[in-house]
Amino acid sequence: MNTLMGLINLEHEHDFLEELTYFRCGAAAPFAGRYRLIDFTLSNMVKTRIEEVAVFTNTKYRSLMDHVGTGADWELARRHGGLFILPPDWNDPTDISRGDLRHFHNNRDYFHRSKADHVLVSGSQFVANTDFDEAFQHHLDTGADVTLVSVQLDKSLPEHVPQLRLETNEAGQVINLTNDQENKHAFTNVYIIKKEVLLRLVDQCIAFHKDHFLFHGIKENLHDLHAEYYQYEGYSFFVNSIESFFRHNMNLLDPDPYRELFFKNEYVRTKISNEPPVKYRETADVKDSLLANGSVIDGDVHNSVLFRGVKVKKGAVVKNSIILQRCIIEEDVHLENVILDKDVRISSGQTFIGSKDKPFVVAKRKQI
Amino acid sequence: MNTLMGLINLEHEHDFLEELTYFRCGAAAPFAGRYRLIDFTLSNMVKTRIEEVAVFTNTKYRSLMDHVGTGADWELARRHGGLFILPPDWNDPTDISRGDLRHFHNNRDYFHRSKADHVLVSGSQFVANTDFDEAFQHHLDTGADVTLVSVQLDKSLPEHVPQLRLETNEAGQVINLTNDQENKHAFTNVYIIKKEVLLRLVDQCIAFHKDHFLFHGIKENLHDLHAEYYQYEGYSFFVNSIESFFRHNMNLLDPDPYRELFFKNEYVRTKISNEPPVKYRETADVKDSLLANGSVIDGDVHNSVLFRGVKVKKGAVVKNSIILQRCIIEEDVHLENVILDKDVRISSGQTFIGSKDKPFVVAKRKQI
Amino acid sequence: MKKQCVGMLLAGGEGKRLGLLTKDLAKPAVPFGGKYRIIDFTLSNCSNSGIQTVGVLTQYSPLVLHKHIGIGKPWDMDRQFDGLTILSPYTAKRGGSWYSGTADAIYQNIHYIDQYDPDYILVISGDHIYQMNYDDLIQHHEEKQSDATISVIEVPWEEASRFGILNTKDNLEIYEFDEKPKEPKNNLASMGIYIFNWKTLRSYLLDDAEQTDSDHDFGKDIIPAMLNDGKRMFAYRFEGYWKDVGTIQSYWEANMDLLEEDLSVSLNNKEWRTYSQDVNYPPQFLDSRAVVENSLINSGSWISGTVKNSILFQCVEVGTGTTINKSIIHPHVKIGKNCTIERAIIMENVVIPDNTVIDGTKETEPVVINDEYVEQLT
Amino acid sequence: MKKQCVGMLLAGGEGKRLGLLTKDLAKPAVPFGGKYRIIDFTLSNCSNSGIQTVGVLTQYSPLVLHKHIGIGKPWDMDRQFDGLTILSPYTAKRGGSWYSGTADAIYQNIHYIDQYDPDYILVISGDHIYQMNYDDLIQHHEEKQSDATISVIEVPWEEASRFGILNTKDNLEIYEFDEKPKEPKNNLASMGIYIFNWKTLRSYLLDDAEQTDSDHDFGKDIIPAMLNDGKRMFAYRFEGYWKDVGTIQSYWEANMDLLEEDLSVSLNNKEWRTYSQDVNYPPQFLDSRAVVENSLINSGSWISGTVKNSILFQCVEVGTGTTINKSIIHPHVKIGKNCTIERAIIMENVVIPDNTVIDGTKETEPVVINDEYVEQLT
Repeated sequence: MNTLMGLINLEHEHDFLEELTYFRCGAAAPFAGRYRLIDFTLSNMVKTRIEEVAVFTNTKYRSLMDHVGTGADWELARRHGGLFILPPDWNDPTDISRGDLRHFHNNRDYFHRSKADHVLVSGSQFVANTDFDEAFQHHLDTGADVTLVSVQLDKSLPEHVPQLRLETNEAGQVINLTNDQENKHAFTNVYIIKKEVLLRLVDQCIAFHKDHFLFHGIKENLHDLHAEYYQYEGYSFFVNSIESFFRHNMNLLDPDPYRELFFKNEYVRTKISNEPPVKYRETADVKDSLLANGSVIDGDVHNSVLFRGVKVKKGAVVKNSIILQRCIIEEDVHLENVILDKDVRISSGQTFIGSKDKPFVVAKRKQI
Repeated sequence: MNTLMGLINLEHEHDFLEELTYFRCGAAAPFAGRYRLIDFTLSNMVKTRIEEVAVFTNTKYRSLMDHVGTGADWELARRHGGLFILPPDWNDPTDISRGDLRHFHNNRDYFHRSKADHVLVSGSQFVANTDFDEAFQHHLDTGADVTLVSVQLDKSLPEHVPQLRLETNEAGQVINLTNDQENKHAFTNVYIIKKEVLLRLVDQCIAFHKDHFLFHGIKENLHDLHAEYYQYEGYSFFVNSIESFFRHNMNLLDPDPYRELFFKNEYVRTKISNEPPVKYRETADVKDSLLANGSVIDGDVHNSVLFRGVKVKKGAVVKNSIILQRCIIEEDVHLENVILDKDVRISSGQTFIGSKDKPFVVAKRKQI
Repeated sequence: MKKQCVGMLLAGGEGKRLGLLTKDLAKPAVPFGGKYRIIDFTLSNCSNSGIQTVGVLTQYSPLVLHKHIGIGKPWDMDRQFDGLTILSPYTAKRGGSWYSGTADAIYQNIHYIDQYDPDYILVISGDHIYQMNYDDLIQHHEEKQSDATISVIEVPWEEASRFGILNTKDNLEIYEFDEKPKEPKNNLASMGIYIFNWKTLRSYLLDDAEQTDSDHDFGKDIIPAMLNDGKRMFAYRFEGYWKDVGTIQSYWEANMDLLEEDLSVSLNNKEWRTYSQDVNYPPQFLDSRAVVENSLINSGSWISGTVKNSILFQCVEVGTGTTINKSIIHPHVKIGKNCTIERAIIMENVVIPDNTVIDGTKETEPVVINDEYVEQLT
Repeated sequence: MKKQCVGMLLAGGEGKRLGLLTKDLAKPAVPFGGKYRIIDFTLSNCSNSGIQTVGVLTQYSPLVLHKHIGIGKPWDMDRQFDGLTILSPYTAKRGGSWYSGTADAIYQNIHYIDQYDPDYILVISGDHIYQMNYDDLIQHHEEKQSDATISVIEVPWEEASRFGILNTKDNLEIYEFDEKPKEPKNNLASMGIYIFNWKTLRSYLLDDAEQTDSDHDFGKDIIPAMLNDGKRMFAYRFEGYWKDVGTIQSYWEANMDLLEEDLSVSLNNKEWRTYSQDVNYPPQFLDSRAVVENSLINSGSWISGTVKNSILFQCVEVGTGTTINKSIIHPHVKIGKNCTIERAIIMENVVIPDNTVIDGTKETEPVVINDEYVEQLT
């Protein structure tokens, strides 16, 4: 059937968020007040009416499993289809596959069971709020083997360096993926591929002991494939470093990016946590900030992002900071350019100041 | 609250079923036509109205995850509570815990989040169809720290050898766990423990670098604990070897054990698979057998257990055998004392004969 | 929440001609095929066709039906905001009444449909046995740019006068609807499966509701009115097994059809599963005296006798020395020793004493056995 | 499927004294507390008390209420066989009618309760704000070996004559029920929360249904009849916050109560969560001109003005220069620039133009603003 199944392949995403990825994979990193990075990709897939999504995980996938649970909050708790977190657990002594090919090899069933004829593959570092209906329609209309989703980079940012670039011919087909930093036509690591082509390339990669499906299965075979691209025009960005993580959280404190990301399309789905509305007390002074539910504010919060259930006590000042869920900022604390991972408690009177380029990061559950 | 939470601890269960546990842990081994071993423990917990169950897995847990899915088929797909398969994935460099203590240490949250004050701990090798209401009531009435569920062994079977025995004093309290084969009062590896006691013993084990909660946390501390027992009287057995696996499957072909295990209490829950009723064709000759839905029978099936979706073609004879799901027995095959793992296809005309003590086992997906 | 297509499943029929079988049971809830209820086939069609927003319109004896459907879990329709919704006749402050016709049933639930703002409405009924991909029907509808598309099946010419016949041009455009024509011009019978553009249908429903002389029926009122206005209406030709189980004889035949090898309705089709409640009964047990041939038997059953050409539901017990032939045995029936059962339908939970003989071979229809029948025997 | 206790939640009230707020909305569906609807408090009580089989009896304007409850996912009651069931008045073949009283509502659903064969029935209503562990009530009921137990709250003596008062012995055994007594002998008011032994209640319901002069009401008919027969009936003393939001004034007060610090109904209580639909709106945005004090604001809101002593639901926009005080702003309201809003309740989706002044400080009750009100303004 001309329908899509989803694959979020995290095998080759390294732990790019320093303290924030000591205990969780990048896809599970919190973002924008109430989300995890994977929520954007997962929500985009659901908006594209994809009903089965597999996640190839590498390590530190426990918080990912906790977060997505049964998939119910993405309407993916299905009896048929649904959401499958697939950790690396295989025991076939005859298995010769390597790298992410081990996932493809050991989860071949997932692809065979589905009635879908096309697969939408994605990582977790490309952030946008969209559906891929138009990209898929382009893929179907052109009869492509694979359609790469791309963006035009209008300025150069550090996080763009590792993103591959698309080299196209006159017919608009993709003939190579390069590292040419001058080329502003960047690949998002999101692509749509015919299921039969995917399975054929997987077999080929395994036969030649390859370990990276994108590089060896797709890039090295572009000469043989009908590869199209679909350029995404909406608001989007990449998060692949602590610096880009900080900057793109802060960007959302501008009204335009906030509206672009959250109000241009259906809401981004995430885990439901039943927090009550934010409580602002008499002494609260909150400006230029994003706040998630469950927070209780007595102090000053300026130019900051507060996740769910944060307490800011009287006299405390939080500036240019990102405070993850359930942190407690006691009285008269002063924080500036700080990232607190979840469940951190800052005892009263203390001051912590980082810089915009090098925010001060505190790992989770610390009491300082 | 005087309620129970559940824990299925598979850390120290070795892969006891030879070919059947090459690719899956023992708890995920198929049993009795449509079940997996874990179904019995899980169903018993649900019958005891336990609403949150954690499973500590070691390796080869993928088929276990596939089988239990969201937990919906056990009514454990909850927004609050539910079923948690907890694979070993931890990354705390400061963690000094070992053995199953790593699970307890890294999943401490699970115990803290629950409102239950008592924990029902179990492995997967004790098979019965019951609830633990009486055992729990005994535990509450006596105010015990820990209550061990036991059985009286009326005959000696090979699978009883590794089962620990209960040494009790005049007051009926458990003072030791021994390996005394003369003692017929055997421990089932099922016990109820106060949550606070469990967490205290966990801390103690970790502090002394211990690696086995039952041996070091409970057995070594019995002198300090108020330990009671509850002797289970209903039909039950242990499956911890290929020989006991084969024998106890076959025992169910006697009407009495079949009725005792399946009709004395509510039905044992398992994964729903929407197979149609068994189709017996004109030439079918089936006697003394258990058949699960989805099977289509043209041949002879005698004294055998057929799992879901098995096809036995014309002229084929299946005797004293256990045929796992979706096997295809082509025409004129002769099988006797054989165990076929799932998705095996036996091509026409072949004969395979094992013995009762040493059944011929074929690993999954083989085509022979 | 925009939806492309919302399904409206008419499940309120009394099924009077099914006699005892529908005495306390809505027709769509009647057990069928050893494991299912009749409505499972339609619900599974929806699920397999990707139609996940379905209103089920019930009215007659809905208790068992409601319990069977529950929140729609087996069909993956247990969703918080769309999924399956049971629509019983609404009681307003000044009272309520049953739906007065198929069109009225949809009319009364316009508010339910409107909340999804669908392009199309699929109208189906819950009392036919068939396997059909409604998505093919929708695609046909879209290709023809039709206002309404009606699924039809070819029937033998000599039987055509028993059906609602659609007279079509070569391109399958419908120009006339003939309800049970004495002299049929065509042999394409309506299957009672419709796709409508919702906007179009909505206005016809509003008009029709105001007609006091209308039966508020799709076949009698809505379709003719649309034809009259020159709307684009096409037939969609369905090829495959389709059976209305309207009488005890046809109910029995349709069950027996499942024992045929070459039937296009296959319960074993992995690509088109038929979903139902599955209650975790243990595997079935055949003892040393069991003889079973050409039969379907469901889980939890215990067979010690001879079963031929029959369909046994879950947890049926058949005693030693008993012979069952050409019969349908509903769930949890216990049949004693040395009985002979021929061409019978035994209803749920009935206990048949030892040495009972039930012979339905001489009746015009198979005999239906309930508790009262058994009491009279003894 | 045996259950210890089945909850029956009466959610059919019109709530006439809530005026505009219940014009097209059942009272239990009225938005409350910045994120919730009134019924969420009772449903969360059930969920937190371990009562997972709940029949919700609806009748007046149930559409929004039904949509809000859905299949009960937020309260973990989305189960195939038990969980939450919406029980609307059933339309039988010869028509149907609304429940004629609280006892009649239960009587009409005896078949629903019977299928679970419960020991106890918990009867509650969906229009009070409180947090209560019904399990404590059941334990009290069991300890007293009671036939019926009624939850009571102490009210000031001078207000006792406005309530249904239970006169009890020292051990809390009830010997008399006084509906709005002129000279109260006691100050324990019934909260309309009952535990009954199902077998006992069932027979009283059957008797009561035959009395043509009965109001079929628990307070007026069932309780007095049971007292009359000398049944063992005890009061259970509830200590904590409990409020009937029956009028616009009390609705407004109960909302404002949530801004108090020491309230025993705490939305932030992790041990007793209040569950509701949560629609994944983004975090709220406060811009550089925002001033917010002593207020509750829900997700998706956008604040550029001043908000004091108020409760704002999801996706409310407050323009620059606007001041809101002592008000309740329902979901998706857009308030323009330079407005002044005092002591008002603004209803869902209303758009307030720039420079609007709404002052409810001089009215006896807070002013309720809907679209028509805004049209008249301009």
